[in-house]
Amino acid sequence: MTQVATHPVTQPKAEAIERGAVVKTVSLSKSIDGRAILCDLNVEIAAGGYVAILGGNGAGKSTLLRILSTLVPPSSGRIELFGDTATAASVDLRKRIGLIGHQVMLYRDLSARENLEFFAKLYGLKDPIARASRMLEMSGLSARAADPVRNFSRGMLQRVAIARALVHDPELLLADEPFTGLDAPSIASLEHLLAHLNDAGKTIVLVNHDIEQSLRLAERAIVLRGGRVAVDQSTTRLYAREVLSEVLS
Amino acid sequence: MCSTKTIFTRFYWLATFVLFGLAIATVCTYTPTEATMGPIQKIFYLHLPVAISTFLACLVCFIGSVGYAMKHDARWDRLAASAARVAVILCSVVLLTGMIWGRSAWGQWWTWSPRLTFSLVLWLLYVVYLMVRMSIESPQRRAVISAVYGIIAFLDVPLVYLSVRMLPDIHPGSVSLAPEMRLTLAAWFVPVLMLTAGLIATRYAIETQTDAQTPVDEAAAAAPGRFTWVGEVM
Amino acid sequence: MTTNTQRLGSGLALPLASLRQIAFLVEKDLRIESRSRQTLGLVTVLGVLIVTVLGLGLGAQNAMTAFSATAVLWVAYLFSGVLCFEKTMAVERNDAVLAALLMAPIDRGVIYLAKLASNLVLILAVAAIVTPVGVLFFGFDLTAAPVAFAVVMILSIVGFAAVGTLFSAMVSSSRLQGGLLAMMVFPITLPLVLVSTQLMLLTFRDHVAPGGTGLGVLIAFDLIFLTVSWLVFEWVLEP
Amino acid sequence: MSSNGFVILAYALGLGLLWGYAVMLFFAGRSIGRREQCDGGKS
Repeated sequence: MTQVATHPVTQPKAEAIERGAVVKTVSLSKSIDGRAILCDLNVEIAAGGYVAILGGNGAGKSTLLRILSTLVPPSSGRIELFGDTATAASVDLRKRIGLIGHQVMLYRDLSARENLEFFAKLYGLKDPIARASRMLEMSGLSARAADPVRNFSRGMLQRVAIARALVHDPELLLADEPFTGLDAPSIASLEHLLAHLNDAGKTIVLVNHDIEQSLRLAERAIVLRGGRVAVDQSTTRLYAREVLSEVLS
Repeated sequence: MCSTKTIFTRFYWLATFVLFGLAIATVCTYTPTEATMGPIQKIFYLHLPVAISTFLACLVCFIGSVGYAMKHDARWDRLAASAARVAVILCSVVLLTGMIWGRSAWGQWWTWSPRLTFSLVLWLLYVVYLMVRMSIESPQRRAVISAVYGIIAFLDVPLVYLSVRMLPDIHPGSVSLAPEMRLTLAAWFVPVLMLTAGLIATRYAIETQTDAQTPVDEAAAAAPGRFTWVGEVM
Repeated sequence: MTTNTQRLGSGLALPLASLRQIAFLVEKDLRIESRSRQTLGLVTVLGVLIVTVLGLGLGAQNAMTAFSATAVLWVAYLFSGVLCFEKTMAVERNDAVLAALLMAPIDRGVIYLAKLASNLVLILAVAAIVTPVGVLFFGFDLTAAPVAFAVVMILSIVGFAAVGTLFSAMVSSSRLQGGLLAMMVFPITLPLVLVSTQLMLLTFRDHVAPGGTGLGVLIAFDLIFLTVSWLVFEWVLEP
Repeated sequence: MSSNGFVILAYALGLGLLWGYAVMLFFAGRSIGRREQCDGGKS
């Protein structure tokens, strides 16, 4: 059981923390086809935080993430992003959210550059072309920027997907099982990238099924069971075995 | 333990049945045969009330669809579904009686006359509504798609009516009705409308019961746990 | 159902930004289409195939009357159109990009208008190929009133695309594939087929320019279903 | 077939379909009702 290294609080991260709560759910519930998935959740995530959401399959962690991204409306209760209530209509709130999933959400027939330029333009950035090429350099993909994305390996696809999620420099990054299907080196580089982004002041909400990894990466862990919060603690005092028992019982 | 509700329903159905008997009696004995078209015109007393009821059932389906669109409450969706089923049954009767009338009056079972074509298209629209409902599993998704289709289908009905009138029409204009005929028509309208309302209400009650009893299917509900935002495409 | 209705209240002036966004989205769709060249190729071949089969079926020896010409062309447009709608929406579904698109700060009505524009471009391209083929193969003499034919056909295709785009979003965002989209779209678009064939009959046989209730039905169809689809699209797209 | 025959056929078919559906719903309702009672004890 590796113990979690303490998190150095970098300067930009400290600034972020002053901004107060980024994500807040107020008695949030969600039922799909009559089955209650989330029941009366009151969760608050401060800016600059690095939170892992854990739970068994069907415990509602992905559903919670989708609701936080404003793509799926809650059945009852509401969510507050960056301080004001978020609904599917709050377009400018969505501008400040980046989204990664185990599906890369890229157009396979377009090249990496075209994908990034498209999303940059969609986000209404001032200089989409320059921004796209800078993101390509940062993720080390300039060499293959012109090839259609369908020929990329899973690791490279995920890198382009992350570049897409960060093209508009969001403050809140939602990652739903981003490590699925990645090989070891890609997992390591993604872990490093997420830690780097968190140090740069971005709030990260990571949905993950790998408890060990989540406790190592995140500062705080929220375990969902039966749609309710079973555990909500900082990871420094949590041990994988405890969390495992919570998740499985 | 006969609650007042069951008493009322029993009385309602009995009254409908009796009124139907009465209407059949009037059409057999009391109504005079129409001069120009002869006895075949007597189908009119069933054809018209059922046609109007079909339109009303489609209207109820539209109201249910709009209700669900606004309120997202499963009750509206059940109302729309019940009304659509009844509309299809009624429309089948309209088609049948129309075809029989056509066969007797002009010798062929089917003519692309405006009235017959309109009933056929209406029938198709709402049969497709039922097919759409049958081919979607998740109740929530099914309700959304049925509501949208219900709205679009009903908005299409006036357009169908207008476009169908451009077809060459050999159907005679509406013939003037003698007072006795109007009385028979009224005698038929009441029971048919009561039957329509009764059918929709009964179907609605059955759907409410079946929904209440279906144990929530764990597997289907767990599916959205995975990150498939494009609906249940996986 | 919320945002679009409020905006409808505040007038339909599409701000310039939305037009630019529509341009990006349509450019993306057409680029993907040109890259894979699948949809256009497949759909056009289907169109030509249908015209040929129906043409032969209806007896190619005697020259086609304008009435049956419109009917043959309509069947070709309907089937290739449905395939086209299904494919353009499948692009978002196969690459699971719909979520990223919905996350972008653009209004969902814009996504609908962009998809509609892409579908229109594709289906008009198919029509531009299939119609001359029909004219060539069976001597449809559209020369009598080509403008009237074009106007009526374009109006009808716009209405057809409006409904087709909405239904393809509903069908694509759920498991049901195959003929359901066609089954949903055809009865709804019957007024278009009816009116356009009748108008063509009037124009070519009786030399009466299309007008009156016929044209009114086409325009009413387009307006009603463009508005309703635009309002409802946001709710339907929700995964 | 005489036109009176057609009239009778039309009424028979029409009413048959309508009341047939009503009877079908009646039995469907009752069977659900009974299932309700028999598993009512369990829940």
